[in-house]
Amino acid sequence: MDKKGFFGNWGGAYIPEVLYQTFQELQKEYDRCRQDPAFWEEYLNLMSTYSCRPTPLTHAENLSNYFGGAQIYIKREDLNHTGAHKANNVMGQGLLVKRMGKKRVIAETGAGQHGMATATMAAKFGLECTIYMGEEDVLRQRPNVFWMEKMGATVIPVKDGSRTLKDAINEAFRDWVTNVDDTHYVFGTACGPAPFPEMVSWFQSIIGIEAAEQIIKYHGKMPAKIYACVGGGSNAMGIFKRFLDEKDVELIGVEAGGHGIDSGSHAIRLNCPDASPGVAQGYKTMFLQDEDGQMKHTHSVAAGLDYVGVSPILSDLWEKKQVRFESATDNEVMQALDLTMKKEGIIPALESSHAFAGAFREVGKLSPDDAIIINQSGRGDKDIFTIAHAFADPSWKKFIIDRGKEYSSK
Amino acid sequence: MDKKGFFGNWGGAYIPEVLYQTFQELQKEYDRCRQDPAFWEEYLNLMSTYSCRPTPLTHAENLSNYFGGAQIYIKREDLNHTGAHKANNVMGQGLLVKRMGKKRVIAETGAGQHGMATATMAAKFGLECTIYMGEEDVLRQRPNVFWMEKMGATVIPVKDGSRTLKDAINEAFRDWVTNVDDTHYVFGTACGPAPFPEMVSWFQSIIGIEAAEQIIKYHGKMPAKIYACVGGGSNAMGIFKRFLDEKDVELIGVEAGGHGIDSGSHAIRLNCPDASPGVAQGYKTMFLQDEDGQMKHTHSVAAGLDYVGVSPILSDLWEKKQVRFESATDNEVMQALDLTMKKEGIIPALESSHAFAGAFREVGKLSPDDAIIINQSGRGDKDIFTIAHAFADPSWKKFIIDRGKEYSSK
Amino acid sequence: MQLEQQLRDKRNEKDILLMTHIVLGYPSFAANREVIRQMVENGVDCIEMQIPFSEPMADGPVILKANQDSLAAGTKVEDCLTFGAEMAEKYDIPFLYMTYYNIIFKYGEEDFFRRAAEDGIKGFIIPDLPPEMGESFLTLADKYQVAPILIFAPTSTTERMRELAGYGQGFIYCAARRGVTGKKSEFGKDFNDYLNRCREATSLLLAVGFGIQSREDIEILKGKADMAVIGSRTISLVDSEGPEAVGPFIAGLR
Amino acid sequence: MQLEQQLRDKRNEKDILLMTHIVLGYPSFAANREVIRQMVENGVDCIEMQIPFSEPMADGPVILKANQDSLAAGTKVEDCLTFGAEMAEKYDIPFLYMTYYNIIFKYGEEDFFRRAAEDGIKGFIIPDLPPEMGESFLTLADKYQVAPILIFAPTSTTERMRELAGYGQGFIYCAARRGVTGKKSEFGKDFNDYLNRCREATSLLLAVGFGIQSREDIEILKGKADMAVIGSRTISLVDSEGPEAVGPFIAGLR
Ligand SMILES: Cc1ncc(COP(=O)(O)O)c(C=O)c1O
Ligand SMILES: Cc1ncc(COP(=O)(O)O)c(C=O)c1O
Repeated sequence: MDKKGFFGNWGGAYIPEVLYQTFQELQKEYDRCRQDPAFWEEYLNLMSTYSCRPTPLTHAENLSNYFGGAQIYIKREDLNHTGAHKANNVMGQGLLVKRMGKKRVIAETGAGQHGMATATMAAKFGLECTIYMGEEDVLRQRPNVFWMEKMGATVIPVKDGSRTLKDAINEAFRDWVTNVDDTHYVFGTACGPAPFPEMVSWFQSIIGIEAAEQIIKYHGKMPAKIYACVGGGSNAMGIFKRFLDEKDVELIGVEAGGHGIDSGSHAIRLNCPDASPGVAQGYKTMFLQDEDGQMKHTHSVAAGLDYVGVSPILSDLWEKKQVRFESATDNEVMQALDLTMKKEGIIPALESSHAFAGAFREVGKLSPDDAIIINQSGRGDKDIFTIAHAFADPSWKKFIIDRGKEYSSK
Repeated sequence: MDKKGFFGNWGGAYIPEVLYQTFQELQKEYDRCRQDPAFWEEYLNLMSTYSCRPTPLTHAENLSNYFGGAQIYIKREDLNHTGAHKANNVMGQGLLVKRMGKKRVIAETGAGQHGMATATMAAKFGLECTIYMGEEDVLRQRPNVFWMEKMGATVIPVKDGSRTLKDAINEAFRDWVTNVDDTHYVFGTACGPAPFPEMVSWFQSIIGIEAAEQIIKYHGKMPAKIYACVGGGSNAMGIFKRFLDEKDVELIGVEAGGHGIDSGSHAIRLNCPDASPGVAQGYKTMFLQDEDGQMKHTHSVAAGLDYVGVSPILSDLWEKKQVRFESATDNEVMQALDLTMKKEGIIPALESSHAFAGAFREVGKLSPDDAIIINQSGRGDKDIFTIAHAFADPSWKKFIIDRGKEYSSK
Repeated sequence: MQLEQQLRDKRNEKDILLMTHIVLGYPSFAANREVIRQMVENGVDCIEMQIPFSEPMADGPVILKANQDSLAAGTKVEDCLTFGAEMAEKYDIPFLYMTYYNIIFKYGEEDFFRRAAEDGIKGFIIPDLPPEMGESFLTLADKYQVAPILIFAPTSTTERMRELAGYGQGFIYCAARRGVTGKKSEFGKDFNDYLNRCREATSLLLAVGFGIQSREDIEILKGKADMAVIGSRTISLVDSEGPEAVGPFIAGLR
Repeated sequence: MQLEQQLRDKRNEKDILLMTHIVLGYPSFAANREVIRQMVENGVDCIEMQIPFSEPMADGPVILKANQDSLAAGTKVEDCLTFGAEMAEKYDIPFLYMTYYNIIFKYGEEDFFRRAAEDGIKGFIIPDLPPEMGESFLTLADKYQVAPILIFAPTSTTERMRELAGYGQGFIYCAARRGVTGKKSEFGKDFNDYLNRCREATSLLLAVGFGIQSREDIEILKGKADMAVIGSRTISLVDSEGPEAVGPFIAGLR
């Protein structure tokens, strides 16, 4: 990151003046933390006692045999407290908030995972908490809303725009500019104004640091390829960062192909004619926008990937060809999820299933002496309403119908 | 355990003759495993790469301050793969099954956690899998059924008797006596015929072994008290075992008080006039039974505690006063759950919340220099249907009604 | 007279004996009474009366349901014992109790033996009580001269059969196959080998049960076993055609 | 004539100037036309025309909705520019564009400046473009003589205000409070201290916006600020009473 918050041509901090001081303070505190080894120690300690770090690296023997190519290893961020990598970032920012003495946190959430993680952190650190969530996502992810509320957070459904993640971000910014003095905005991914992209990636880098040690221990050498799904880009940056300088490790980001790249109904921001450079939500990156610069509607079966922008760091790595980008359609993703459940007894989140789908396409071409790592950013059991729906499971439907009737009749 | 499988007056193996050989082989294999340090190594390795062991011990600072008594530590079995301690037992038995060369596993399940864990293990080990689940529990725990099926297991709703855990166990035994040659019955708790109580406790003892190390590391000395909920008794045995010889550590098992000990609607097997010694489901223990020896109906808000029997090892420890038994009512449990979510951002399973409720009652009387450990046997987000229902959450109800209508109209 | 002797005497007269099974209190004690009358009148040699238990883990769907319905109708152990005494008094064939161990354990083992002996019951079949768990049970069986009927299974090794035979009295109950009561069994080569092994392991009479349903089945058993056991079949028959169908059915079996 | 000079001249004649705000294409360009006519006829001194953007993160509910409805009705940037040119041509007061940076960035920064300059637009207000991010923007503003209007916030330190003032031209837009457009502001002691700090930091004219809604509000600003900005209030007015209500409202403000 340069002094203005750019990564090559991307990034920056396009923020309203009212936030200027707050960003100065945030940047200063963040710089202090980065220079203070005790901070990282405190972070590691928190993550290993409150969450489950280091998370395991699982050798997926059955899948490896099934494809007959490289050895497949799965980095198990699903085993984090609250069920996804989002906890890494949130807990880190929680420590920052404590240092800055703020009393309230706000956050946007798409899949609900980041909202869950933030509500959790707020409960643990005794902070007030408000979560903004697109109305459509509130519907898709009702269970998460229930838990956030139970943990004491206020969840506000956002009814503007496409009623998904980007609108929740706008609304969170509106809150922040209003309550800037006592409030910290816990940005949920490696996007937004600097220093968020770098800071979030820093907290998430724990994933790759662990994975590097683990793959050497189990496999004896660096992996050939690493796959991660890319929504905002935080889990991808988290696992990629440590490997950026490893020449022989190819890094692959998998975006949400939705109904297909030609359908106009997807969330592919890189390698896609529907996307172009833009500035929104406080930063410059590749956005899905029209020729006027208006943001487009996006679609993915995975709420957490259903977003118009992408980490400026990833746009930079894309431009510099340090990371390859692919996409997987909703259908491919459901198939990859199904296979992973049946073969390994592991339920990746729909978001993470994109990384699996991307990897499954290619792994057969590698040698059994090679290894690949798939970053399982979260667990899928949170997605029961979406997954059971997508599989059109009849007994699930009957169960819901019956429950609904029971509630209606009272 | 004596040669006949007894712990004091309790236990044994009251099995049909057709299973005799199988139990001989099981016992032999189990003995071999216990004597083979490589087996435990393999087990630890599996649990640390596929699940998330060692699971953390979390210092619950907010709860500790709230009660103003001992330091509360929470052993985080909820962070296991599949979300509960059940994985420990199941993965261990999976390794045994591999050694015995059987191709099929069956299991009973109440809360669905043991079924989930078994279906998971079967997927991972490439085994055929059938899960027996009381029809009432199928209704209470539909999401678990969905996932078990997705992982390739066949889930059979049991419509006999009280349609809960004990009936699922009977039905699993009926399957086993029929398919004894190629099938292993993965018993889910520290009950059933010998060697199950001891074997399950052995696999679960990993909890207490870790907890002992962790509490010394964080707190500098042994805890004053340890709390665990008691359904069949496996998570309790798991954390207690290591501490049985520590004279200054008091061990407390918390049973399901349901609507109260005088209501006839509970699952209190120890210290309760409704219970007496009996022999059923293959072992001798304290059962909730009538004067004729017929098993009574039980009730708990937590499906996993809703069981007529209890580990014979715990009956023995109860009789010898090495473990104290308490109970918590459904209401107390919901309150403890609520408080834990709000104060710590942690969602214990309804089962585990019994241990919290038991601890909360007493912790204020201890000194802040003391520590207690609560075994959080599982995570509560699986229980969304039960918990949201129990809290009578209006937006949850609306959500379900709307979904139900949507499904009905198609 | 002891159970074994009683049966041996009968066996000397017939090429195969018949044992039948009822679940007490199902569909009612009145029906039980009628069914037993018809059984005895049609030449049944021995009757096992199952005292219902809430957890009949070794029973299949038919008997399981009968257990549950009987209990749901309010059947008590005391009712069963009173009825058992009445039958033993009334008819000249041996009556046995079949039940799960908890019923006896909870009643008080010695009290239960004393009562059964006084009431003229000749033996107990307890499918969930292997001899290893039945030390006091076996001692009391001796003391009260009530035969402990032990069970052989196709999975039992010859060595194990010898061991079981050492504890058993009255006769040996050979389960025709793996599994629970009620399903049809196959009587092929494996079955014959199994019965041969049973025969070699003990000099006690051999009863064969589990899935015996017809005259043909019983025909096959002749010369191989001493007694055929009809279980679920009569319960289903009473369910579908009423108690009066039992007599003709039994009469047609041999 | 440059924006600053134009406004200073007017300021010499009035004790406070009035700037109003409209969202282009909302509820329609026809309505915009009528509203602007009434504004100009009733003495408004400067008008900021907001080019709608899909992500108006600094705007409150009223303007947010106006942005979204305008876009939903099909408003294009080109339509806005054509309309802006028409207004600047027709009326003798200065017109500004208010929008978010992406609109300019995506159009092509230099093309956008050239076009606006040609069309007679006097300045730009871009709430998400702090000077640190606007190097090329500020250079082009100089080149094309379109004033970059910078924003002071109550959270800005005096040092920061000086820095901003160094980049700003035309006037300084002082946000009356934290938060987004549309809500009422308090004009207490803190507000006065804030305006004093603004005054000390720059010799540019000071406009005050955010929550100015009435004659009373404007009365309070007299002597403290040079220009009052009416934003959401007129949009709400048009929504509820139609464009014809704007004239009387403006007329009653001073
Ligand atoms: C499980 C999971 N994976 C991935 C993502 C995508 O975010 P990111 O690209 O920042 O990792 C989300 C977002 O909510 C998520 O919940
Ligand atoms: C989370 C959880 N805790 C506790 C139990 C009770 O079982 P046990 O007493 O064997 O630990 C269950 C049983 O399903 C469970 O799912």
